[in-house]
Amino acid sequence: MSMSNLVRSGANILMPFILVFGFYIVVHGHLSPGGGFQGGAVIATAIVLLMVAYSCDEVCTSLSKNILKNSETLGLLLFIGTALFALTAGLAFFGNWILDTGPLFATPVAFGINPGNLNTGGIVPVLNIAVGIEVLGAMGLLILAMLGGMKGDGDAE
Amino acid sequence: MIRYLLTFICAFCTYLVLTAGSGEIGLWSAFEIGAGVIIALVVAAASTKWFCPSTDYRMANPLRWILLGIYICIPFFLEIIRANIDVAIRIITGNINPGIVKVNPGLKTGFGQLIFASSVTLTPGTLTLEANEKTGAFYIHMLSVPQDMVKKKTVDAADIFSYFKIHEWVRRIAE
Amino acid sequence: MKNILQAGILAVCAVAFLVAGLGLSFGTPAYTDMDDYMLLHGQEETGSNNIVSGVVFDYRGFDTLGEATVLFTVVLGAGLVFRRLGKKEDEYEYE
Amino acid sequence: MIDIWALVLGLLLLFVVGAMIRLWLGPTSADRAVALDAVNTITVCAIIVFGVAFNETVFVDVAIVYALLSFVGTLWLARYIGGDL
Amino acid sequence: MIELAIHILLVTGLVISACMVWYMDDLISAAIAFGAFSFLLSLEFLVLQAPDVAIAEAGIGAGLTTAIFVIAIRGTDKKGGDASD
Amino acid sequence: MALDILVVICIGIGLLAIGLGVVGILRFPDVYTRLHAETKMTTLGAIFICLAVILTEGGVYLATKDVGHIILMLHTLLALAALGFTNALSAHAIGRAAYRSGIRPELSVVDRLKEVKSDD
Repeated sequence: MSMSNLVRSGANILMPFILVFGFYIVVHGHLSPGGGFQGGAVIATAIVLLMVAYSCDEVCTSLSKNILKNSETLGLLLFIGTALFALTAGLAFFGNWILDTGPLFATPVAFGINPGNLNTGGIVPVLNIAVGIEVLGAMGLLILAMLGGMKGDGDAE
Repeated sequence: MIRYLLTFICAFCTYLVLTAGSGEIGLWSAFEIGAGVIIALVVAAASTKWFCPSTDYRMANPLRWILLGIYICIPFFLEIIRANIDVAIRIITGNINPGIVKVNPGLKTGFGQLIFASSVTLTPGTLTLEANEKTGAFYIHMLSVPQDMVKKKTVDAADIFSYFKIHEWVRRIAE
Repeated sequence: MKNILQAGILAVCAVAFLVAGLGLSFGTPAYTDMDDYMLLHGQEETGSNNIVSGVVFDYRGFDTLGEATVLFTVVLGAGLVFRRLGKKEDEYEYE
Repeated sequence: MIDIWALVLGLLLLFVVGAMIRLWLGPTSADRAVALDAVNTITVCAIIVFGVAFNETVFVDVAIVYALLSFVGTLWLARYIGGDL
Repeated sequence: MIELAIHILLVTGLVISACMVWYMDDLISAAIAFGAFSFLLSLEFLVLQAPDVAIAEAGIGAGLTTAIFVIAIRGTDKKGGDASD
Repeated sequence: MALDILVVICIGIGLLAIGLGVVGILRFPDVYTRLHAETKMTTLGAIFICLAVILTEGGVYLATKDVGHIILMLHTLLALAALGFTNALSAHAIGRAAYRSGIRPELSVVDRLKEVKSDD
């Protein structure tokens, strides 16, 4: 037993927009307020929206738990890997090794108050994306684990 | 395949609206467009199963979206204003006569039922309480039930709106 | 009677808090050397327009690494706690 | 112009405090959920007004986040109140 | 003057909702009051010119915290609660 | 000048609607009637306040030709669309949940939903 079909249709329509908005916050983390943690939480809320509109089993059949687990692991690995790679460039741990060097995320930043260019920032956007992926997996798994545990507990219904 | 393409287009347009005014290509810079394409691909891969659950491409027709815009701007907005004046008078005077009635507008698709329920909730003194998916019947809580509606088993959908035939508009948009 | 007493204590606390809060001036920290440095040089050194993001991910990268590890540990712990309730005994989710 | 928006913001916050009375009084949980819904709609309005008063697009982004995400919280509450969680 | 009034109203709402979280006997009502607290806290962060923290509070407080609280309340209430009968 | 008057009128209507909504949720007797007041009145108030914001930003854009104001307008429109869409659905969800939890509309003159439930 779950929500009515109107709520289901609404959740279906709303879900990609919440996802796009979360990715927008993550990718623009170095230009506008927001960042990895906030955007990841917004994306995780899209998954939580599916869990409230459908039952837990319906979500689990189509959205595998392995995807969330792998995304969490991948985010943390990307985070540490980016930080460690600075050592090979002769910088300190967490040194900004992409700044002003390559084609991606490496345009010199314009000083002063300006709306900004997406292609700046060095490792800051990369770390943003890594943290975003990690938080998305972590929050989704947390609520999925709590829902699953509660469902097994209440066998009486 | 077409389902993924539709979700991709919706996500990409939303991203473009969010990042307007960032560069020279139209209003966008090249990197914004590239990031938008990647993000829209990810979103399409993740949410096509819910955004386009069936192979029913009725809503992909842009004419229906233009009709939806016209519907929101003219009949829906006027009904909202009239309903709010009505509810405001009832708040001030406290003269209410509530009840739950049954309406069957005969809408079959989920999107049509969604638009009709939202319209009913936001317009004239009514609130959708329950919807039956198979028969398309709505159970509506009315702030003030007229005398002739108390007797009828199923109320005609044209009676609960005042100026426009909302269910006809919704049928034209969604079915 | 007890409820009225509780509500009275609440009201007194709220009034006291408000009266104390009226004297404060928000947004003027006492020592500003560190944030002056970050506001002046942060955009140049980290390359990000959002200074908060630059501080969190560049100046204070270690802190963020710790936060990410804490979140990972939290999910690990929650999974371990709730695993036995919902799943069969032979099915291990988090290892 | 900023004075007008500040006045509007003050009135909206007054309404929030008014809706909070129902949050305190409400006899059932459903009444409190209704009051919470009113509070979040008024808060979204206040954030938009605040963004216009300081001419910051970013504040309006916070309003979009709220408008989209408070729906999820309300749905959880409704699912608990309806007793089918 | 009007900014002072805004601050006072916001802090009043925060204090009222925080007291409500402590005061309510019903757990779901306390969760609802915490939702209102979260909304007002985000608005307070915006007034203090910290949109980063405001977005974080919005993203966490609007959807996820309510979900976790509701699931926890429902999960610890083994008898089914008074809401389902 | 005419634009300023229009903006003030829109703000006035919006504030009046939201204030009446708050009075309504304080004054009406049960959950369903309170839902009526809350949903309709606050949504109309939000619509008119957003309209005032859009008119203001449009006027500033025509005066200064700065694209940032157009962006603020677009974001306000998105927020308004999200608000209207989610308000109607959450009102429906709360009402349905309240009916299922056993709160009956006491004052009602007719209740077709109860007849359906008794048939099942």
